[in-house]
Amino acid sequence: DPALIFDLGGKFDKSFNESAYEGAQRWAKETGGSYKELEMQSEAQREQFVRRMAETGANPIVVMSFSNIETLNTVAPDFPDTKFVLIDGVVEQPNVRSVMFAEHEGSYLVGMLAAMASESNTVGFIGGMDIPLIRQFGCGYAQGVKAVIPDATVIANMTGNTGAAWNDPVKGGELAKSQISQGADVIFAAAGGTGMGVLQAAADADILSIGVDSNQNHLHPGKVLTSMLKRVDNAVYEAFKAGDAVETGAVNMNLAAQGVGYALDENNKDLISEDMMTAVDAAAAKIASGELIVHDYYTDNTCPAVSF
Amino acid sequence: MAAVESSGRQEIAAPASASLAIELRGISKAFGPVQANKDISIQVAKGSIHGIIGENGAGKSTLMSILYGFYKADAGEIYISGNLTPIPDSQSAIRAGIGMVFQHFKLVQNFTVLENVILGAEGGALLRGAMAKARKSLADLAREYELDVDPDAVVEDLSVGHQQRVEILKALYRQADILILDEPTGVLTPAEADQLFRILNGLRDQGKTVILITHKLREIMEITDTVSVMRRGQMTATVKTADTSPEELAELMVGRKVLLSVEKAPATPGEMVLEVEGLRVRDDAGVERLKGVSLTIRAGEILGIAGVAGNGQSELLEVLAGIARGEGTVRLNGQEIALNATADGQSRRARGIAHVPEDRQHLGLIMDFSAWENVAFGYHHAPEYQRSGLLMDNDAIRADTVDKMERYDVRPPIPTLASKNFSGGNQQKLVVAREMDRNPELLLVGQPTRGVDIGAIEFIHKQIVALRDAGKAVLLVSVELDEIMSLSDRIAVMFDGRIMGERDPKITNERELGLLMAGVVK
Amino acid sequence: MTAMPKWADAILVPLISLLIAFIISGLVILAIGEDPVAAMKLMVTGALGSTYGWGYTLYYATNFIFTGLAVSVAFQAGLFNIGGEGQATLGGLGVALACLFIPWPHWSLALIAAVFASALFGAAWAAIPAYLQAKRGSHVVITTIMFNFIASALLVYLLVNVLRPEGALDSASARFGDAMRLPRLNDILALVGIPFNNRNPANISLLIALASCVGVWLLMWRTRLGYQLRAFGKSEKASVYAGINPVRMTMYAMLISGGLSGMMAINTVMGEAGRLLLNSVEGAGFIGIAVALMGRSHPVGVLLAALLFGFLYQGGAELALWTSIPRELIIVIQALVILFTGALDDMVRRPVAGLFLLFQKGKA
Amino acid sequence: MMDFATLIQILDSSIRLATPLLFACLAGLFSERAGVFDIGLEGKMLAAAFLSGSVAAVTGSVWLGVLAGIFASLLMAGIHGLAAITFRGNQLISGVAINFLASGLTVLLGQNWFGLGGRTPALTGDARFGPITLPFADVIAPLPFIGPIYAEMISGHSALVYIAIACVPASAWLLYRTRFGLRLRAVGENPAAVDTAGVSVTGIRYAAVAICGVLCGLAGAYLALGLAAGFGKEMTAGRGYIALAALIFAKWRPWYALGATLLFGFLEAVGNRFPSIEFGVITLPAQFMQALPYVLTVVILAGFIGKATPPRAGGEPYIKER
Ligand SMILES: Nc1ncnc2c1ncn2[C@@H]1O[C@H](COP(=O)(O)OP(=O)(O)OP(=O)(O)O)[C@@H](O)[C@H]1O
Ligand SMILES: Nc1ncnc2c1ncn2[C@@H]1O[C@H](COP(=O)(O)OP(=O)(O)OP(=O)(O)O)[C@@H](O)[C@H]1O
Ligand SMILES: [Mg+2]
Ligand SMILES: [Mg+2]
Repeated sequence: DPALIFDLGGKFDKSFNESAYEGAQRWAKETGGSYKELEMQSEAQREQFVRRMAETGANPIVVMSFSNIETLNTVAPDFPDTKFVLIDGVVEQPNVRSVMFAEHEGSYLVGMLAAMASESNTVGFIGGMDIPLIRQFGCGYAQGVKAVIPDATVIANMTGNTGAAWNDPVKGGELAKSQISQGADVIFAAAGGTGMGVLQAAADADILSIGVDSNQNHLHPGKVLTSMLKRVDNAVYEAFKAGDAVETGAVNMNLAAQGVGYALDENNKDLISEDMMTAVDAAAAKIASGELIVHDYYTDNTCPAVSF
Repeated sequence: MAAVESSGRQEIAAPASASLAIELRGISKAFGPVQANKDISIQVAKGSIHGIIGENGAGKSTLMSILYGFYKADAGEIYISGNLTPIPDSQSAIRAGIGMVFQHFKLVQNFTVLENVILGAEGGALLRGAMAKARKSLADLAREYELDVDPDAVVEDLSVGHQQRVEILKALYRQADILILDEPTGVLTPAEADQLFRILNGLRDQGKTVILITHKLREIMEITDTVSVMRRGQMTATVKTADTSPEELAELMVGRKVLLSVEKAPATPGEMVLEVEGLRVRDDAGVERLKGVSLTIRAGEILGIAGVAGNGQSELLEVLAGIARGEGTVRLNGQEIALNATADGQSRRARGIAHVPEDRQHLGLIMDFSAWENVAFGYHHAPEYQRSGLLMDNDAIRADTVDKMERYDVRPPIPTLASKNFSGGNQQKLVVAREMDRNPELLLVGQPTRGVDIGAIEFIHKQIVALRDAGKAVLLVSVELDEIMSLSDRIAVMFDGRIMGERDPKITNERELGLLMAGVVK
Repeated sequence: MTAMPKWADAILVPLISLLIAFIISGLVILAIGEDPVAAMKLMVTGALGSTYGWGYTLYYATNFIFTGLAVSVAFQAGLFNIGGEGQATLGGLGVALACLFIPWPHWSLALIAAVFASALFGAAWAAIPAYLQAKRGSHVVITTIMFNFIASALLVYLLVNVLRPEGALDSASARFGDAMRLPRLNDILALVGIPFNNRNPANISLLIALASCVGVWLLMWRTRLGYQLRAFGKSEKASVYAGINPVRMTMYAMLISGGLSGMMAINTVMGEAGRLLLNSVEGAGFIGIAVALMGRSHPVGVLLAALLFGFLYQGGAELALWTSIPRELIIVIQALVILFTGALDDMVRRPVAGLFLLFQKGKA
Repeated sequence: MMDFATLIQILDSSIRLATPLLFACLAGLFSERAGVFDIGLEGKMLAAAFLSGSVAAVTGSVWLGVLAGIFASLLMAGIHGLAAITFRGNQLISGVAINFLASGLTVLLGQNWFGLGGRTPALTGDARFGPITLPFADVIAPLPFIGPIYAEMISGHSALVYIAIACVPASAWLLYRTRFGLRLRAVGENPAAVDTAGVSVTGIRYAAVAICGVLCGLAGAYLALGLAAGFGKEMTAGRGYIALAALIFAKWRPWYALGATLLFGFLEAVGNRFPSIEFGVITLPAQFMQALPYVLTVVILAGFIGKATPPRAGGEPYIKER
């Protein structure tokens, strides 16, 4: 059986762990197969859980988060016949598939949409914690905004410095209100459970918000402009489907590979006009073809479009 | 009968004579393994003052606390005015007309007098009305019994004497017919004690009943009608006061003959030990407590400081002991002592100053420490208590404790027993043993016999005199004029942070000292 | 002062309390539709049934010993240090700096440096609240809570902006050199010929933790400083009488406490991860409060309570591995254990004492 | 740097952020004034937030939600009372246990009931608190200065905000003007005095702990039903501890509690409003700005507040016979 190991945030983190969970569920429903899953609770369990899972014979084993790069570097060589899939990180081991997502590309697209939907030329970004991954989201978003309106204002907030930063909808709501009072009329939340408060506050104030990771448009129909999709669910689904024959090596789930994108469904179709769609899809095509390059925060730890 | 009903008291016809205010039958009480009261029976006549005496730990407070419903007896019955009256809690005791002033006051320190008085007897859900009513009846009571206290004063700012008045007012406010006082004079000045006795006599004249626990036989003889003696949890005798003598009572109490007066040879003063000049001390609030005190003590001499509590004696002891800071000059054996920031208890001890503090429970001892830990308290740097470098030699301390307990008759002689489990007298002996056993150059001693039974008083007095005879200097602070008069070689009287004058105990008398203590200079 | 023998008070009562806690935990497991007996068995065999399980149990226990001792030292001195979390965070920083920037030739030298650095950094983080308490009367409970938040902000800043290797995704420092790998428990036990599983993070820090237990015991009950600290903790007023300096005692107590908290990082940062991570403390500072209080602030009690919590952590991990019981169940079990052994122990002690009294009367 | 409109917005946010702290702070005040220390405020709030969110989600009624929150918090308070009063246990341990219990149980039960990983379903409509517009808000709004203050800052909060503020004078009145308050304060200072005055120490302490439960229940309900739209795991995010700090800050007095919690709310709102500040060449990083409220708390505490003396009998069980 395949297996899925969630990272510390837990499988219901309203973020990428949950997205992985959805992918696994989809696979289980479609194939009727069963899989094993585990939630890590502490740093010391990383190696423990991956190793124990491998010992049970599970194959392939999907492991969430860059925090496990070191873990797989240690454990994978001990189980050469087991395939590991790492989400959000690169490990150079023969039996590991490393799946990276181009969050900046997807964020660029929703940034464009935000700018086009904004009437005040002021948009907001609320991240969970000031770590590189979240800056990657924010930086792509700001670039997208500036691509449409070069002198737009992007207000960026981070929620906090402790684990609570990902689980504080109250703080999320308050940050959103603060941004709204500064004129923001579209706010992108990349903050796990905290984001729920952002979306809520935006809906209450009758402005637009942008969801993250999975499609969150349905949470407040007509109030969520779109969601920046990071198709972790697809990555998990495909890995499960491929079974122990899953290909190893680095996979870049970028726009071209449809690893990232923006969500469009009946909940937000009235919010996104033809023009907006054309503009965004054109940009998407350019990015996919390599004609347009969105600055990758990881390359030099700087962001041209916004300061955090 | 109607009054009885309204107070909700439970009444069962009883055979006992109706002229008895209280009758206790077969009361027993154990605290874990300690049998504090053993099958105690006692009768107290209405309108009388009944004294109870006994050694420290004899069970006096326990018995009275049972009567007041604070503790529950394991066995026994209580009759009030001849009727069997179960008293499971203090509420029932109050309803039965009993009021009690505890040995350790039960006052809320940061409440006003008024708030303390009405607590539990507010008479309504809102305070405003209750306060106004209480203020009026308090004024009435104050007039009737000469119990003056400012109803708006905060209790922690009051002298102990005044705090006690508050306790008595509390009982009277609840219309107590029976008033229990547990060692009320332990903390009072002679004048305050006289005042208290006038009040008690007044109460008796009004038909109220008073039970008085005290260690002072003089008071027993002076004011009580009957007296009961307790020993080791049992009632050993009840006698009419008129038919007995202090000596007999003392013997009943302790089980041996006790010397009630101090025997000492005339002093032979030697070298100058302590010289104090122009000593000034301010308290935390910036109020000047010592206003230029000068005094001297020679070797082999006891200087007694008389005075009403709160006139600077405590500060004098504290600044000399290094607990408080001050200004002025203090010389010990001719060498000046620092009174500034570097002064502390350690440096004083190193120079041979020992200190038996007034407040043994909060200063002199750590109540949660075992006896042996307290024997090292303040002397934890002493070389004989060290093993090496940083390690203490606990075995040595324990051995020393056993030795001290034996020589100073501390009971029970168990070094590992927590200090809070010793009776007050024995706690005091522990402190005295620790401070006096090192032959200090100068002994500072405050209220050495407060709350201590006569057996222990005799012992402690002997030790102080012995130290003097060994050529050491002693500074004795006490509010007991008796004690000052009988122990001191010279008496200085303090009033309002100043020394009012010095007297020779052989020449002066209580009246003269009393005037000085009141600030009246002839 | 009761008729109960010492052993009953020290062993029987806690055991019964523990039993009640586990029975109620069983009911909770039953309520969410799982088999409590199987779950308990799984926890016990998983945590204590193999040297592998023991390895993890001891690894967690090591953390809790450090933070538990830290809380208890301060507590003995009458100070409630809730800042273990922040002090351990800073301790981790100290370890990381010592290991990253000095090329130690051998782990033993690195370990000595790490012990000093972690204790120093932890103590330094406790020093400000201590100073403010001693000199300004600022309540140490508030200031240490605040310093926990400030510490995590500092750590995020340093890991994201300063210590993170160029291009790394992970908010973590670089790996320490291989020379800084601490010997694992199995390496140590192999020296004396005891076979022990090698796939667990238990390492030489355990010995340092045990030594710290002995050290704290010696300190508190055998040295002058300990004597003064305890006296100060019982009564500040009386200690001034005895010439014990309150300012100094507050500083010493908090510095020692902070240092012990900081030393926890040797286990997690140097012993396990080999680099500084964003959340290497993981609430151990708070568990330390429970451990210290349950252990009655005595090193032996702290050791036992730390082992119990280590057991719960590893047993809980095994539950998560082999059942679908949510991981929060373990938190509930921890809560019940703390509640019954720590706060409701009198509920058990009273009837037990009553039984002993009856028994004695029957004999007499 | 800050114009008037910004200030109003920050103050408006301060009030919202201060409200749960204020409830919890007053809760702690009652408990600790009666001599029962309570570091379990966080757990009680969390339990209340959970059950209020759950019940509101199921019934669709915000007030039923509030009642359920109070009930959950009272249960926790009951455990604390049992441990701290009846069984004379260690009050700190009991508080720690309650925090753990709430943290575990809320997610365990939430997952069991709703299958959303511990979250409750999002609340809509009557299951949430809406803003209340105070009388004449729209009349006064256009006025300069006073208009924004009244219409934007004071008006437009949810009912619980006004209840919280009303709780301040109510608490002060209860503590200082009633028989119950007198006894409660006395129990926290010297329980023996209350006992010998013929009043049950146990009774008063349980009453205080129950009031603490009710107020914590309101705090939790406000988080789940007022500020957020439902419960999310660990959503109290340490506010119980901050409330505890505020309580010490406030020296255990109701009006000071209002000031202290408003200050904490204000500092957080300022941190939210200015995620980073540039001083010419130096830009203070986000982490610094997020830590700023905590740094300022320490500075203010050390600089201006001085020593706070807790109720003298606090933390100690009342034991007559050792
Ligand atoms: N609350 C208590 N718990 C346990 N033991 C107690 C308690 N109160 C008193 N005792 C013990 O009971 C015995 C009787 O104490 P009690 O206070 O009644 O003596 P006392 O005659 O009033 O002494 P003193 O003259 O010192 O006031 C002593 O051994 C004392 O240690
Ligand atoms: N002479 C010393 N040798 C070693 N350590 C010392 C010495 N003096 C102070 N210390 C340090 O301070 C602690 C307390 O020391 P010590 O018992 O000597 O008290 P002290 O220095 O006289 O201070 P205090 O004024 O608190 O009594 C020691 O355990 C040690 O850490
Ligand atoms: Mg007595
Ligand atoms: Mg010294």
